[in-house]
Amino acid sequence: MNILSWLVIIPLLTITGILLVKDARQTKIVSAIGMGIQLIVAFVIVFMYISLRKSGNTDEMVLMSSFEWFKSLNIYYTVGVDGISVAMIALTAVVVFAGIFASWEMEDLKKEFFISLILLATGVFGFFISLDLFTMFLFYEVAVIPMYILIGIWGSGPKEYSAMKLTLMLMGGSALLMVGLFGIYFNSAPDGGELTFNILEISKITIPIEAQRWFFPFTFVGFGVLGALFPLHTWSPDGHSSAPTAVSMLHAGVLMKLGGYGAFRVAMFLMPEAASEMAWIFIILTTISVVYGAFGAIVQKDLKYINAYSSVSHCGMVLFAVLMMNRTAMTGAVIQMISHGLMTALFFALIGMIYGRTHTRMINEMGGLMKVIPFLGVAYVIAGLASLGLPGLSGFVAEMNIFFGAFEHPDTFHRVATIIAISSIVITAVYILRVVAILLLGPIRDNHYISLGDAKWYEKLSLLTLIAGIVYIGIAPLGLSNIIRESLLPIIDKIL
Amino acid sequence: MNPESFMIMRHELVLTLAFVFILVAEVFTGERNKEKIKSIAVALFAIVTAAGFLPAATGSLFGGMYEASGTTTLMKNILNIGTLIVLIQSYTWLGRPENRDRIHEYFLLLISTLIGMNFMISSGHFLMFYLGIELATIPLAALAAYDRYQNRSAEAGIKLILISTLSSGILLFGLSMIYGVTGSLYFPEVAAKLTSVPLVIMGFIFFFAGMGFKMSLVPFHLWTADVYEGAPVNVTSYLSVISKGAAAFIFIIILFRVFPVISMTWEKVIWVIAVMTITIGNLFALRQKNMKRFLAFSSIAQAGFFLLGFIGGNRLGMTTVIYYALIYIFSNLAAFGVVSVIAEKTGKENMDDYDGLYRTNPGLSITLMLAMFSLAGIPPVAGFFGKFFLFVAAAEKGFYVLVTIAVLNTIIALYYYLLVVKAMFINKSEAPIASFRSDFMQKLGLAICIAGIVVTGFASGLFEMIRNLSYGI
Amino acid sequence: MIMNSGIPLEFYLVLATVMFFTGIYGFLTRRNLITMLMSVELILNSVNINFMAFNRFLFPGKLEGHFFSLFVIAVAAAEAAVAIAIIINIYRRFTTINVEDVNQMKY
Amino acid sequence: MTDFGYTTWILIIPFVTFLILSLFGMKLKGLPAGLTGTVALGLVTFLSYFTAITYFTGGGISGGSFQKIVAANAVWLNLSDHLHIDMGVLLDPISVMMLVVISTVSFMVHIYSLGYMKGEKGFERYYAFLSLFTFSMMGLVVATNIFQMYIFWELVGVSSYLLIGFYYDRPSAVAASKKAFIVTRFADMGFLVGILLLSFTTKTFDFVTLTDINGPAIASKGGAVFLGMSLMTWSMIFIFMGGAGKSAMFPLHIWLPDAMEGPTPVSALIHAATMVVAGVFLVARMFPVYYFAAPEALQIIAWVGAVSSLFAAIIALTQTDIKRVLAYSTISQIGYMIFSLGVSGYGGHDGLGFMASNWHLFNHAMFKALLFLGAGSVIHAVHSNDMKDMGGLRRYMPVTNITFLIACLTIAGVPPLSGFFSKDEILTAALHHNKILFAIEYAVAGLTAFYMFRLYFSVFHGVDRHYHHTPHESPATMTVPLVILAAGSVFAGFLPFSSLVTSDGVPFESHIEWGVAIPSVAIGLLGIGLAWVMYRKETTLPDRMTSLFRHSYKWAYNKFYIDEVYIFITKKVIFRHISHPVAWFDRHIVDGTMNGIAYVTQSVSSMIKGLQSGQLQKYGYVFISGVIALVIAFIYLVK
Repeated sequence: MNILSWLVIIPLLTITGILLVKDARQTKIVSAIGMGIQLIVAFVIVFMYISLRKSGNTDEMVLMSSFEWFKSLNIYYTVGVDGISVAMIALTAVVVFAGIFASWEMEDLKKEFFISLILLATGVFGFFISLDLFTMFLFYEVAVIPMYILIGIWGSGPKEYSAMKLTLMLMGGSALLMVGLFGIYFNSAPDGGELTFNILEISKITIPIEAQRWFFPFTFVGFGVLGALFPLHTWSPDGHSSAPTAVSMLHAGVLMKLGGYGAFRVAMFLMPEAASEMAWIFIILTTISVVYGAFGAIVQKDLKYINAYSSVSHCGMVLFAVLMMNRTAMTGAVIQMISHGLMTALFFALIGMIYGRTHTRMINEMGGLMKVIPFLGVAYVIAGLASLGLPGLSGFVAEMNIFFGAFEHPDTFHRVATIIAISSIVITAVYILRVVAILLLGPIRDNHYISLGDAKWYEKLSLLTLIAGIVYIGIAPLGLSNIIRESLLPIIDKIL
Repeated sequence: MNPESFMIMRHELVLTLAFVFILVAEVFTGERNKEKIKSIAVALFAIVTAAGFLPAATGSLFGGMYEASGTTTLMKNILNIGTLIVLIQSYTWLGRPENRDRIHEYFLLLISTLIGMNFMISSGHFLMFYLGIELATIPLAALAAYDRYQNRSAEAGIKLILISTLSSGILLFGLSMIYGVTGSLYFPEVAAKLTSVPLVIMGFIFFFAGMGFKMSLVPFHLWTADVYEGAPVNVTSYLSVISKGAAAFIFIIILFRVFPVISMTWEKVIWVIAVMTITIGNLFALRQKNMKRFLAFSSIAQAGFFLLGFIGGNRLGMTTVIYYALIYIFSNLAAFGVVSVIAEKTGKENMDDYDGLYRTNPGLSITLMLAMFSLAGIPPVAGFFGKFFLFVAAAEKGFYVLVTIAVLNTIIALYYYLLVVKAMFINKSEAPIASFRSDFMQKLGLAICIAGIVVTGFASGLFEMIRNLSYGI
Repeated sequence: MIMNSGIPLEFYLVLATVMFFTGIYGFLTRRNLITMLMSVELILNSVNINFMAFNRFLFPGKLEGHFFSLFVIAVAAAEAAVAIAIIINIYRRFTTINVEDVNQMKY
Repeated sequence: MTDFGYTTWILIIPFVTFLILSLFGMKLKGLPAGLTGTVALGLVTFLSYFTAITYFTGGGISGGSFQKIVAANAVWLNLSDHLHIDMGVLLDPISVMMLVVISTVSFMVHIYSLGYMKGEKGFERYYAFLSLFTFSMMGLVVATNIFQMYIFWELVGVSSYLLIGFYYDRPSAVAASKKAFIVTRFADMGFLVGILLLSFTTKTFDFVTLTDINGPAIASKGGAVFLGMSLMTWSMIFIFMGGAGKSAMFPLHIWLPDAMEGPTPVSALIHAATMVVAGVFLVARMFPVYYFAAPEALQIIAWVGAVSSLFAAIIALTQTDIKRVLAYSTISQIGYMIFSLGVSGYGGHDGLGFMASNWHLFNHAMFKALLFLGAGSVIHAVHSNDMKDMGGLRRYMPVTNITFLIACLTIAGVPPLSGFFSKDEILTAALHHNKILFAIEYAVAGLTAFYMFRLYFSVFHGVDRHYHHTPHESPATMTVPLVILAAGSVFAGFLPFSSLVTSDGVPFESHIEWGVAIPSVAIGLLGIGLAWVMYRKETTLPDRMTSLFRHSYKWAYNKFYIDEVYIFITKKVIFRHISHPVAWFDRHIVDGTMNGIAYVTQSVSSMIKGLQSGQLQKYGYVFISGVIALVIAFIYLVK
């Protein structure tokens, strides 16, 4: 069996395992082992990919395998990876692994929780390995729907409202996406021949421009909803604030990346002409996202809201970069996805852990926590610094690629947009430091907090996994960025 | 015409035999053994269903009034499977004391409607079609009124029978116009002589209204909710899947075979009706509290989705209609199965009663959740595949606006399906439905449905098989 | 052809149409379930007239219309039987056969 | 030329130290952690000196001039096909000089802190941050390309943030660190935009290519014209914005006085001697580009420097917090350096300003670090920052007193101390360039002498205050660095700077311009004299002066209300008029629309419920109407 398919099979086996075991403790262990193996497999794939490339393999996609599914519609289960998907897979594996440990102490309905969580992960993995639009879409929805249950059952606050809103908005996005996919499918053979959902095959032809004009917005907005495209981002603050820790981690960490990934792998890649025609509309929207999210974050009081708005801003940056349609910016987009995935997961993990101790997420009810929970505090500062784009941490690498890529466009429109986007790094600094200052620094606000315990081993494991990723990308980005740049080549060739 | 040629109508014959067998068995069963009839009948029907899969002859009988093809056999088999599940699900309910002395009636009425549907599907002439449709409808009214001592059941019965006669009157009036223009009632001849004149269009619309009643399309749907709510749960499930499925089958056959000439017209009619059906069905379903009524409106919306397969007049459309019907049978029967089990044990039918169900009855909750996801079209369960392909079928002919409206409607649909999931999984309840054990037949019924929901989607072979048996205009 | 001097087809059709709409009017306005049933019969009979007239005037060589009418009559009888049975049950349960009172289920 | 590959260790050692201290600092507890840091830094200092000596004594000379030597370089990130970010070590006179400055001051501070920070909670954290800072600062000065510089630029920013906020349970420290980071971050945004514009115009980040006067960058003269200036000029202005932020030039200076909330040795290292001169270093590094391709930008730089130096000097007159006086003095002195670059020419004696600026940077590092460390010693003794709580300390703290006095004399430009020489060269360069600017700087020299001696006399002379316990001289770990730095301040003036650090690498001879020197010494002495009169003894003279200049005093005392302007912009404009509305808009308009859609759907659902009336005849009515409507629609309307 193709190693990529294991990425889907292992989670399913893990779920089966969870169904078979008896108590909560075993559930945890099975989940951890399953996702540990998944992590290993993901990295094996990364190394396989690298060695394949080293050995001179220049195929657009490697490790491909394909078998027929719905023959008459020419639907295949086709998997394959390039550098971008490999990177996303590694990210997902890391975040899921961290997520399992971040929810180590989940109490209510533990089995169900882990099953839903891993099901979500299955969808995400499947999405990233799919080369067939049908299976891609299928996995996309598989990834979205467990969110409802996860937030609804284990969430907090107005969880039912948030869960419903999130699910409906995301599914609304996927509904639009579906129409877009139909448009692509039925225009995938303009010169006769068989219609196909296969991305690689569609990329070889040019979809008629009239069709592109119709279906590019559907596809892009469809994915954009998940990528928190203004003004369709409002599920994000509510959803994230209500979701339990691991779910926020996975959702902001990897699920939102499906939007960005899809936006360029499908919308931009297959319909580049319409994309370049309409890019300006979406550039305006994403620029608004970037700045607006950041400004929105400044005045929030709930930690999760801050981070949710911050995600709007950062994910807006991803789409912004994708729309710039050049290699540098797109490299930045991918790195930004990974970077944001790691750091936002880190943020949400930390917020969950802090909440678990203080039972509040309101920053003005906390203060001086650095003294009592230094490990969490330092991790929070690291996440914050990554978020505001400090060199040496992942966010910087991504942002620089994005800004320089965006600036390659010589016209005023793109440049003004870029400079507006750049201003977000200052605003980001403002809200990050504001939170750090209020939450962690200063005198201890409440005497209850003096006796709080610092991170437990599983929490540390979860956090360190994520921090390791952030620091690795931040310090030695060359390997990652080269993998991505090289994989972007066919995409760029197609787009230009 | 030799005796072997009657084997062409094997499905109907076998059903008739079963019908007679049950009738006779009832006569010869003693008062104390009446209960046994249900076992016999279910077993018998299982055999009938299995027999349906034996290689079947194709051809036509009675000078073309009756036609059997691979397509019709497939449709009949699908209906058989659905009916079998309904019977299995009814098993426990039939054991109730007030039903004891008329168990056989249930089976007889049900099987006769099925015979009617089979004839309807196999008809090659409007007379056969009319007889089939009446045979499929009139006993249903009796079934709807089966709970003699329930006001609601009686009300359901009268509403069904009166609207149904009205609709058949209208349908026939339409047919008479078509007859007036073409001078024939044989499908091929009508198709050949049909022209796009106003009288034909008027006739078609009258005919459409009659079929719209059977499929409960808006605005001919208003009986649906009341009848579904009033009728016994198992009858409702039969009504909502088998009766509706059969109507969809014959409707698509007639559209494709008889009315291709005026396809430009019926595309538009269907476009309008589909939008109305999906939207109105969804809007009503939003506010329902009674599970049966809720499922009624949901099934109205689902009927609208069927129309997406009709509209293109393409082979893919027919394929997906049949495929989706199968999936819909499993999904809806799973939903009704759970509702029936709970109604059986506790007498509760309201959504609020389901609060916190997962904590007490996880199995039922998961089944219902899968059913809801399947109806909503959420992967990886089968409903996703069915809906996706229906949309593909409509998109193939360029009905993108319709598809867009439909997909946006799926969001509303998702909302109310999730309300059920929410009730079971998320809502807390002071007094949840107590934990109970379902009996074997209930479990069996649900298990078949779950297997269907899970497997049908992935089974591409099934889809291909259906496609091979389908045709377009 | 046969009855050139007799009543033309249009007259039959008009009669049928009038009957049809009378039936519908009755169905929509009569409050008594039995009367409603009768109205439906009126509709069905208008259909019969249509079939007969078309057959007789336009396609005299074949008998499809006539046979169809016969079947419609038979089926209508069956329908009426079931309907009346249910109406009787209604009367038992509701002690009325006024259609407006039979509205326990709505919205 | 010599192989300078070993210079990478100058970066690696502090980084490794940082890692060790931050990961295992908890285990090292206290002194061992400090010693680890100090020893490592000793090593770095040794390497730096070794490098400097090798470089200046021949290792860096080729063809009679000092060359730019790329000692190490590796690609760190590919941005596009022609742009790549490298990490490496570039040695040229200014970077080598900076290595010496940084390592010296940093080493002194390391030693000093062993005493000063003894027993503080977070001692190991402190040393970890110091190592991080040293690493970043070293990386900044040896950067081979402007992007590497930007990276380390950000890193010094964060080290500064961490160190200012070292006492993180003090709200004032937290606020100060936040302010410092955000203000410099804002400036860095300009830097980044500048780099973007620059790289777009020149297609390179590399300093060697950029500053090559025959190279493509300068030759292009900078692309399209925008608002009357070339793209290159704009980019250089933006880049200078970054420099101005870090060097606390007006109007981006507001963070520096607040940054004094950090531990005093940190102020000495970061906010006096090294990090804050990064802006000067940046302009010096890009000097050929400024000079040849963006002369307008250089003009702006000169004015910004001059205004800042005057402005800060005036404020310094009125402050009473010892560290704040020093902070404003730092702004003023950096203004000097920046100004000096602004008025410099290029090549040979024309580049006098360039040379003077760097020389002053060097001297300033010594004496300002000395001043801060001395102030730290004082604060350590009296546990207060306020000059009003000090007086007569010369009797208790002889070493501190002497070294502090030397530093004050140096900054006042009294010959033959180092400050005299560099200040003289700056004024000479200014005189040749622009008379108005010269006048300003001349006045500033006098003001400087005055406020420094105001400080000195109030602290070490005058009457004793009521001390909680008798002040005593600091331990040797603190006094030894003072003495060493004092020696540096005294003798640095005798370095042959003009034959080492010049604008084009070619050595030249510089002479003291007596026509400038004598008046400047005179005005310095005048300032000292005034201070003597006013502050040596407790008199009412200062109060009378104050009331005489009541209004201007108030303005200066309140730092010309610049802080208030910033607060207005952040609190009122950004928070109240942008962020709150954005948040409101998001909740109520954008989200409201989404909820509104749901609400409308629900309402429509309720509105049409009457359709399902339960009345059989109504159903029939709808049925028939539907049929008729369809018939009408499709026979008459739709053809």
